[in-house]
Parts: sequence; structure tokens; C-alpha cells
Amino acid sequence: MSFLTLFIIIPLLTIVGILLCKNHLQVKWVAVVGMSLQLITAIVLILVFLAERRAGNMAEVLFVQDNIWYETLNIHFYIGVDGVSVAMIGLTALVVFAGIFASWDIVDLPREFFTSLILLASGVFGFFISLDLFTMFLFYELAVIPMYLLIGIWGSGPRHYSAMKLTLMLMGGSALILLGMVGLYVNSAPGGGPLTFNLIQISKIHISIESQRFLFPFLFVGFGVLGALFPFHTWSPDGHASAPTAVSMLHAGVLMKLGGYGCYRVAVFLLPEAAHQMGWIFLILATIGVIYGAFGALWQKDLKYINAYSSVSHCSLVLFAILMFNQTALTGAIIQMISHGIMTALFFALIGMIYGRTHTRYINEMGGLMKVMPFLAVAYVIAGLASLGLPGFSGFVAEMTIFVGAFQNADVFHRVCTIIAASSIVVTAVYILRVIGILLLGKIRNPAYELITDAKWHDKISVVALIFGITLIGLAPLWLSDMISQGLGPIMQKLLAAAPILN
Amino acid sequence: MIDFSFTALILLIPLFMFVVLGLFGNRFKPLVSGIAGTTGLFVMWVLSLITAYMYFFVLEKAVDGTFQKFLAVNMRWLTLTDKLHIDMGVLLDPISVMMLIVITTVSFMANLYSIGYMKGEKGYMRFFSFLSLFSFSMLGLVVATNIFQMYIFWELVGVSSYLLIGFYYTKDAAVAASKKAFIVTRFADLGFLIGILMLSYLTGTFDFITLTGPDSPAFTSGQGVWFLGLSTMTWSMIFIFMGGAGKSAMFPLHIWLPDAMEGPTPVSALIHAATMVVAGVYLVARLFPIYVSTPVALDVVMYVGAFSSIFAAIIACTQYDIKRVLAYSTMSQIGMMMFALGISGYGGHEGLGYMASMFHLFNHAFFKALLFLGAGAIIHSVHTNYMNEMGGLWKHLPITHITFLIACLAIAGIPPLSGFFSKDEILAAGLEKSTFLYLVMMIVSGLTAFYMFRLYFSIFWGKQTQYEHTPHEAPKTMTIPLLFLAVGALLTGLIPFSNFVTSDRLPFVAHLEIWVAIPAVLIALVGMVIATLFYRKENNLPEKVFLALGGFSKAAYHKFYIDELYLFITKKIIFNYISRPIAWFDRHIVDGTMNGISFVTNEISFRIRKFQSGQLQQYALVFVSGALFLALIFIYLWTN
Amino acid sequence: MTTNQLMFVIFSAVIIIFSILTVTSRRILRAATYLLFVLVATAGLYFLLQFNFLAAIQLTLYVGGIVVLIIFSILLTSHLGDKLEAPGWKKTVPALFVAVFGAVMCTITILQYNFPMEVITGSDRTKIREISYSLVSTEKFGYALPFEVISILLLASMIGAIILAKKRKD
Amino acid sequence: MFEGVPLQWFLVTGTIMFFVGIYGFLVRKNLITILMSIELILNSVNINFVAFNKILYPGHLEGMFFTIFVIAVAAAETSVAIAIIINIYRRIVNIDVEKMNEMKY
Repeated sequence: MSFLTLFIIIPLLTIVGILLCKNHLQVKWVAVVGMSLQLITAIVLILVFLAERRAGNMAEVLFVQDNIWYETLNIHFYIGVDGVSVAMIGLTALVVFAGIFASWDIVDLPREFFTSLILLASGVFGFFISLDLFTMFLFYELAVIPMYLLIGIWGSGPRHYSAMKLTLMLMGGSALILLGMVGLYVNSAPGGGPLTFNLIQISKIHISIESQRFLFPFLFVGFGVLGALFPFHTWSPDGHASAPTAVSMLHAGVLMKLGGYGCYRVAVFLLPEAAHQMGWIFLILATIGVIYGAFGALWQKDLKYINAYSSVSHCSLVLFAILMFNQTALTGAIIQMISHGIMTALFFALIGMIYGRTHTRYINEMGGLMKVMPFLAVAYVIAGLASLGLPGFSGFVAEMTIFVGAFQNADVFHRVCTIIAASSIVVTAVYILRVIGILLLGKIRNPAYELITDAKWHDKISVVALIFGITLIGLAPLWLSDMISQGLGPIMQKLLAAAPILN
Repeated sequence: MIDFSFTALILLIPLFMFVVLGLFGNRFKPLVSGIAGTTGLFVMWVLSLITAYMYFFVLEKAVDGTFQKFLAVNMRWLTLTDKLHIDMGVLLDPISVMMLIVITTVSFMANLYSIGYMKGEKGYMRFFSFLSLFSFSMLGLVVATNIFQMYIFWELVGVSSYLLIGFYYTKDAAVAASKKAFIVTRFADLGFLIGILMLSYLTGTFDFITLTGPDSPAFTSGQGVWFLGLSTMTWSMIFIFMGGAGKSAMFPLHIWLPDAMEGPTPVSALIHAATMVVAGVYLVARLFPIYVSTPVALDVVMYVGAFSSIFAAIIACTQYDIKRVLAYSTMSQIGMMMFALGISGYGGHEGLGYMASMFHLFNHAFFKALLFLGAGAIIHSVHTNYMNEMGGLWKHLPITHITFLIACLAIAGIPPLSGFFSKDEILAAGLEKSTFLYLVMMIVSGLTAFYMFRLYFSIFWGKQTQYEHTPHEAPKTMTIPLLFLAVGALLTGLIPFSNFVTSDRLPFVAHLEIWVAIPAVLIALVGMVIATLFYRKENNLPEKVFLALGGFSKAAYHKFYIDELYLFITKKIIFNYISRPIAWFDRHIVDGTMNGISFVTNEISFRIRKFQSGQLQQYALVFVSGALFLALIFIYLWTN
Repeated sequence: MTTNQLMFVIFSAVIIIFSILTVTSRRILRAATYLLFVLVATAGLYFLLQFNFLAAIQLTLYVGGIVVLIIFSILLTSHLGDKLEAPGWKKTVPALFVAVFGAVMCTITILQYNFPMEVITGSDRTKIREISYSLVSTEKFGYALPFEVISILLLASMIGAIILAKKRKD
Repeated sequence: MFEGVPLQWFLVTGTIMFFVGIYGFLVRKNLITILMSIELILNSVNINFVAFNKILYPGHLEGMFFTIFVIAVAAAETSVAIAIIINIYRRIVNIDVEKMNEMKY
């Protein structure tokens, strides 16, 4: 039994623990212990993984475990990790850990809240470790569905509307994914023999170009909905605005990454020729998304909306980079996912904390908060600077890798897209600084805010953990980028092999 | 070969100071943090002097007699593609060593000065930690081994500038100015980034040594015609220059610089006069061999430099805020440096402009920092920025007065002060290239002398103003830097610069061109005389001239309405006509479509559920009709 | 026209006319009375067909039992003077259409079908004894099981009716 | 002893009675009148049974027994139905079938 299974067992045990608890405080501590354990396991995983690679273990996936689950359809519980999934697991563990602390103040039904939250987390972990399409889909659904409850019950504002919208759109996406996956399954044995959901096996065979062309849009759009592909992104602003803090963090930080990861791991990896042929359509959409999200954020007044649009912009950049089909850009895409995951989680955590103190999210109603809550304000500035791609933070590494990679494509179309996408960094700077200027600097406009207190210990843990993450990647990106870049070997082979077939 | 790896310390010390002061500054007493920061910078200063000494005098030259250009420290930071990787390291060559001296000296002086100037300010340690951050990033920029490292530190410099301009964060003007500075330079950096992308794509490297070496891939690839009649390489160099123009406040990206004066004065002296704003010049100088291979890009540099220079000089004559006058003066001087680079060729006497530009940069750093610090001392004692509220200060502030006068003479180009020598070289180089531009530069010299002495007389002579508190001389920590820099402004001109810094790193002997020097000095004297007539005693001459020039002077007073134009573009066009429609489009069209789909679905299901009405008789009706219908089908219609 | 035919025509005319009156009358008690006539006429038909026992059951159970029950419940739930409101055309038109259409279709089908027209001869008035034997016999054509089932059903419905109609304590 | 009346006559009578009952079931509002319509329907079926029995299968008794059972079931049904009606009447003081749609959707 591979120790990857721990990533599912620990959350489930934590949930059991939570259900056995007697009071709210115990619930929180059980959640903290469980998720800290998870974080430690993730760190151990990263270290062990790096050690294995250094020791020369160049297998495509490591720590494999394969159990037959449902024999008739050849469904396996097949798990394993490569450099990319290890990185994503690290991200998830960090964000969930911070999320638990960020939702410390939750009052209504904490037991149910933490149960759903951790259930969601286990879905995400399961998604990242599974290599069987069916298992993957199962975990995907497990991650999406608790979101409805979390927003619908603990949300704010028009929460029922938002929860419904979010769930319906994501379910629409997963319907497409299911279709695509079944299509892959049906096409998985062109030379006869048993059909399979096994991702690695499917990647080894050549699916006929017609089937690829048919399946690619389903899978890419299906995952793209979750990855905020324009024009299927509108669940994101409403959903984030209504969700409680930890849910926004997890959702923008991790769940949206499932979309990008799925596009990369399933759509592009398994259907490389169709990706080459049809990529340009989605590339245009992604480029529009990058710019459009940034301009959209410029006009918003609600902090969460600003951040949601900013997420649209950043997540579109992930899709944009995936569609560039070269190793550098793909590495950039993965780093961008991680970087944006941590960064946006930090943003949402801070917005939640600010909202908890000022009881408004409208930037015009606040001002001069730097004076009364220096810790949170400085953290917000750091998050902002990271978001606008300041060197020393992860965003810069990700964006530059993407742009340099994207610019390696020789044709004018890709380069023009790159330049357009790159110009988003200016717009990003504008809206980030606008918010910082109005929200944190200047004089305190509302005298009631003079009495606001700064971050509490649990807030600080959450914020510091996330800031540590972005600066770690920002200052020393080499290990991460090497780890990811090695993991991209198989997909690059497939993409390179696919290119000449078309020409 | 000497081991220069200790130069990494020059970078690491301010970084360390920044982290320590930033994280734990609150635990110290304010003064302690100031002294700690200054000590760090002092060590750094000494180290760079040692570096410079060892580099120029101890290190043996290369076989062909040039100064060596080598990597003192280098480590891989991020791998991008097989060929492209970002390294972090220290590149030593004459210009980077020269910049090390400039930056550490001015940084150290500004820090020392700030101990006195910032006394009692809230956020004292914050100030020093930001200053350290700035020193770190600026040094990282100049010693960058590759263009991407330069870009990284370029951005860091931008953000430290942002933080320092917005230091008084409760002041709305400061917040707005910092935002403006960051966004404008960010916009320029986009050009820089695109330029880097193009350059790295064409040449397959970021590395400066490869890029500017004798057989650089940049000379061959991308030189064909590609777009609008210019080669790809030309475009990439123009884009890179856009980045430099943004940082160096060249027209039309200069609008942030005057506003940046909202920051504390030592910051203006350090960042917005001596160091950061010359980064653009440094960038062009760094990539100079490639610029020479793309003459069109170099011409762009020249024209932008020349135009900015005269443009700023004219505006400087009409402003009343002393820091703004100095800001425009900075812009004008940097324009001159850019111009000098633009007219220069590569190698030997051809490269006179390059040498002159670097020389002027070096001298300018000293006298402009001195001017700003002097202005700071004045503001510190009279609590106003406006020269029309000052006058007769010479007897109150003797040290400031003397040092300020020296700086004014230096910038005006009066021999034997430093400005004279470098300006003379620039004019000489300009004369060789084009008479017209030479004349423009002469006018700029005259205007420079005029507005500097306008400033000088208005502050120290002019009308006798009554002050609320009698102004008194600044404390020692402030006057010592003034004196030191004054000595610098007096003496740096005497350095035989062409022995050290040249375009091809091969020393040559530059002569003083007497036929260039005499008219230049004369026109400077004319400017001074006019200023004396106008402002030595209080009179109404300036007003008359101002009115006589009519619309032109009014436009100059309003900075030729460039700010308004930008505001129009950003506020009106981008916000109202791009961002707002997009937000609207998103809410109503994209989201509307989604909501529309759900609405239709909902509506249909609503209709469908009407069938389930709970009305027994309806069910029965449907049931009976269904049964009859089936009977009809099976008995009559389906009879085969 | 034989006597049988005459009798049949009379009975069926009564049945049809009073059925229609039953479903159209707007006074509920009258409707119940018309129903009574219909049921009695049906019993007449049974007599005509020489099912005397069945006719007797029809009269006692239906006419004497069910209709009385219905009348009681009418008395319990309605005011006698009230007229029922007339159903709207939205209901009558489709219902009428369905009913007429069904009736016409079935009638046509019936008339088109050729039934074997046996002429019944001999005396076969059904003996009560015979009926009661088959009702409890378990042989072929014996109805012991349905008989028991129906007994239990009746019992169950009796209990059910009592429980349902009992006044709740809440 | 029985002759002269064709089977079709009985069947047509039953059919008409049946559809009149259907019509009543569809249009009447009062629950009791609906109940009466049901009785009409049952009766029409009974007539058919009896007629078939007598004319097509003279020696048998199935039709008659069915009718007896139908009558018994009708009695049971009526008693329960009336109990329900009375109960409903107690609750909402109305026995209009259109008002009884609490369980819709």
C-alpha cells in the first residue's frame, strides 16, 4: 500500500474525529491536528519525491498503488504521483491548513462546516493523486459537491443564488467531463482487449484523430469551466463573493486548479493532436480571459469581486500557458497554478479578516486601515505585490516563465497573444494599487474603524503560512521548476510527436 | 586574478538590513534602527570603494588593454528553456563599478542625512528598512549579469520607489503620487519585458557578456526587416528603451517624476535624482553595443533625450515648488545623458558621447543629490516647499547656502566644477553629430543656469521674508552629508574619466575642447546674469516676462498639459470606455446568457410542473384520453 | 317487437336518461335520487336476463345500502337548498369531447363486431343453491378464495372507515 | 326463456352509461357526486359482465360472480370513500375536489 493513500485516509479520519467531538473547540483542534498532519505528510512527500528523483528513479509516476475496484468495467483505484501532482498536493495541503485557521471564528454549526471543508479537501487530494480517470472523476465530484453546502449554508449575500449558480455551472462542466472520459474509455483499446480508464495506459496508445477532435472540446471546456475559461467564468465572481472565507480560499486557491490540472493532465495529455488543431480557439478565449478579467477587476468595488475577477485573469493565464504547448510555458502554467493558489488564498483570507472587522467589503466605505490593522494591511500589500508579479514572490516566477515560454513559439499568432496577455501586468498593477490606495492608505474615513483590532494569533498563523509559501517559491524557484519540468517529460513527448503528424 | 566574490556582500548587507529592520524594527528604538541601517550602508560603501580600487588599479587589464568584464559571482536561479536561464550574480565592468560607487555613496549620505531629517517621524524604522531595500535592489540592478536579473531588480527598484514615495501614507497626494509612479513605470516595464522577450528569442540568451560581446548573436539575428520597415532587433531595442525611458522619466513617460516629490526629501535625493532615475541611462549603456548595431533605435534614444531635456528645462523655469524645479532639472539632465548616448558611436573617440554620458551621470549624482539634500534642509527649517514663500535665507542657513551654491554652479557648468567637464564633453560630442542638436543643448545649458539661479536667488536672497520660527541650521547628521557631497561636486570633474569608463572599455585620452567650452560657459553665464537681474532683488521683471510670453509660459507652467492628457486617457477612456463596459458586459451579457439559460430551464420546468397540478380530474382526463388514444391506435390505426 | 325487447328499451332508456341527469343535476340530493333510478333500472335488466339473485343483491346492497350511505353523507356535508356551481366550459368541453368520442368509438367497435348469436333455450334460471355451492367450493369454477378475500376486504374497509371517520382528539 | 335482445344492445347501453360516468367524474366538483359517477361506471361494467355471461356463455356463472364481487368491492370502496370525505369535510369544511391540491408538485 502506497503512502499516498494517507492523503485520503487522514482527512477521513479527521472527519470521524470531528464527528466524535463534544464541543466546538475540540472540533477546531481536531481539524487543526488533522490538517497539520496532512501538511506534514505533504512536505514529507515532496522531500521523499525529490530524494527519489535525485536517486535516479525516473519512473513516470512514483508511489504507485493499484487495486481493482469494479472489475466488470475495469475500474481501478490507481494512484501515483509525478512532479506536477506533488507540487499541487503541496499547494492543497498549505491552503487547507491556512483555511482551517482562517475559519476559526465560525460560529454556526462548526462541526458540519469543518466536516464539509475537509471532505472537499479530501476530494481535491484524491483528484491529484489518482491516475484512473474514473477515480479522478469521482474525487472531482466529491470536491465540487460540498461546495454547494458550504456556500449555501455558511455564505453571505445572495448565497442561495450563488451556490446554485456555481454548482449548476460546475455540474454542467462535469457532465461534459464525464462524456469525455467515457469517450476516452471507449476508445482506450483500439486494438481490441479490455477497455480501461487507466490514464497512463491511455496515454500510451494512439487515439484516432477523429475521436480526439470529438472528445477534446468536451474535456477542455468541461475542465475549463472550473478553470475559469472565458466565457464560462461567471460563477466565479458570484460564488466567491458569497462564500465564507475558508471556502473562497479553498475554492479559488485549490478547486479552480483542478480545472487547469484537468485540462493539462487529461485534455492535452491524452488528446495531443486535437489539442494542436483546436488549441487556437481556446487560446483566443484564454487571452481574452486574461485581459478581460483584469479590466473587469478594475471597475469593481467589492473586494471579493475584485479578487474574483483577478482570479479569472490569473487562471486564464494558466490555460493560456497550457495551450502554448511547450515545456517552459507548461512549467509556468503549473507554477502559476501554485502561485495563484497560495496568493489568492491569502487574499481571500485577508478579505475575510478585514470583513470580519469592518463588516463591509466595499472599498469606498473603508480607508486608512493601515493605521489600525498594520499586520493585516502589510499582509494585504504583500499579497497585492505578489499578485501584480513583483520579483521575490511566486507570481513573478510563474508569469515570467509563462511569457518566456510562450514567446518561444515561432509564429506571429502565439506571440501577439503573448504580448496581449503580458500587457495584463499593467492593468493588474492598476487595480491592485487602486485597492491598496483606497483601502489601506490615506486617512481613516469611518471613525468607527478607529477601534478595530489587528490580527489574532490564528489569523497570523494562516497569513504567515501563506506568505511563507509565496516567498519561498519567489526566492528559490529552481527546485520547484525543475521538479515540475521533469514531470512534464511524457506530455512533451506526446505533444512533439503530435506536431509532425499534423504538418 | 583577484577573487571578487566578496562583492556579493555588497548586495547581501542591505538585504539583511531590510529583513531585520522590516521584521524586527518595531522592537528597536527608532534611533537604533537608523544607526543600524546607516552602519550597514557604511560597510557597503567601504566595500564598494575597495571593489572600485581593486578593479581599476589592482586588477590587471585584459590582453588588449581593456578593462576586464567578468562575473564575480554567478548562480542559477531559474531554468526556463534549454538555452534560457535566469542567473543571479555580480557582473563587474567599468560602468557597474562606477555605479556601485555612485549608489553606495549617495545611499550612505542619504541614510546619514535621514537620521536627522526623519527624526520624530512615525515609521522611522520602516523608512530605513525601505531605504535598505532600495539600496539592495538598485545594486542588484547595476551588477546584474543578465538582462533578466536586471529586470527583476528593475521591478524591485520600482516597488521600493513606490513604498518610499508613499511613505506618508496618510497623505492622499503621496498615495496618489506613489500609485502614479508605479503604474507609469510598470507600463514602461511592459515594453521592457516585451523587448526582453524579443531579444531573448532572437539571441537565445539573457547573458550580458554574450549579448554585448564582440560576436554577439544580437548583431546577426533579427536584423532583417520585419515590421513597419524596422528590423526585429530594432524593435526589441526600442521596446527595451521604453522601459529605460519610463524609469528615467523621459518624455512622454515623465509624468510620475514631479509628483514623486511627495516622498521624503532624502528619498527624492537618493532615488529620484541620483540613482534610480539614471537606471534607464545605465540600461542603454549596458546594451550599448547592440544599440550601435541598430542605428534607428539609437536615434530614438537621441531624439527622446534631446526633446525631454529641453522640454523639462522650459518647465523648470516656471515652477515654484523647489522640489519640482529640481525634479524637472533632473529630467532635463537625464535627457542630456540619453542624448549623449544617442549620438555616441562605439569605440575610441567615436565613443566620446558614451563616456560623456557616464561622466555626467557620475557628476550629476553628486550635485543633484546635494541640491535635493540642501532643499531638504531648507524645507526642514522653513516648512514650506514654495520658493515664493522663502527669501533671504543665506544668513540663517550658512552651510546649506554654501553647499547649495556650489551645486548650482556645478549644474550650471561653471569651471572648474564637475558639471562643466561632463557637459563640455556632451556638447563636444553633440557638435560632431549635428549642429542643430548642439544648439538645442546649448539652449538647455543656458536654461539650466537660469532656473538654477532663479531657485538659488529666490531662496537665499530676494525678498526678506518673515518666518514664524526663525530658521536655523540643520543638525550635524544633515550638514555632514551636504559638505561631503559639496566636496564631491567640486572635485569629481577632475577625474580623468575617459581613463576608466569608455564604450569599449579601452581607455583613451579626452581633451578639453576649448572652442566648445567657451560658448558653453558664456551661455551659462548669460543665464546666471538674467537670473540675477530677475531674482537678486525683489522686482516685477519675471512677471512681465511671464506675461509677455503669453500662452507659451502658461502652458509651461501647466507642464504642457501632459498630466491632463494622461488623466483624460486613463480616467475617461480606460476606466469609462473600456473597463466599465467590460464589467457591464460581464454582468449582463456573459452572465446574462448563463442566467438566461438557467431562466429558460427554470421556466420550462415550471411549465412542466403545472401538469402535476394535484387536480384529480385533470389527471383523470389525461388518463382517459390517453387510454382512448391508445385504443384508437391499436384497434384502428395499427392494423396490419 | 317482443316483450323482452320492449322491456329492454324501457330499462335502458331509464338508465341512460337518469345517468345523464345524475351527472348534470345541480342539486345533489336529486342527483342521488336519479342514481337510485339508474340502479333500480339496472336491477331490472338483471331480472330481464334472469339473474334474479343478482338483481336482488343489486337492490339490497346498492339501492338499499350504498345509495343510502351516499344520501347520509350528502346530508352530513351539504346544505340541501344549495345548488352546485356549474362547471366551467374549460372542464366540460374536454370532458364532453372525451366522453362522446369514447362512446362513439366503443359503440362503433361493438356494432362492427360479429358476436355469435346463440339463441338461448331451456330453462336455466339459476339456482340459489348452485350459486352458494360454487361460492364456497374449491373446485373448478369455485370461488372460495375470492370470497374470503372479499370478506377480509370488507372487514378491513369497515375498520378503516371507522378509524378514518372517527373524531380526532387533537 | 330469453330471446330477442341482441348482445350489442346491452353493450351499447353499458358503453353510454360508462362514458356518462366518465363525464361526471371529469366535470363534477363535489366529491360525493364524483363518487356517484364511479358507481355509474361500475354499474355499466356490471351490465356488460352479466350480458356476456348470459348470452355468450349461458351455462356458466363467472360473469355473475364477478358482478357480485364488484358490488362488494363497490360497497367497501364507498364506505371508505365516504369516511374520507367526511374527514376532509371536517378539516376544510369543503369537499370541492379542486381545493384538494395540497400534495401537488
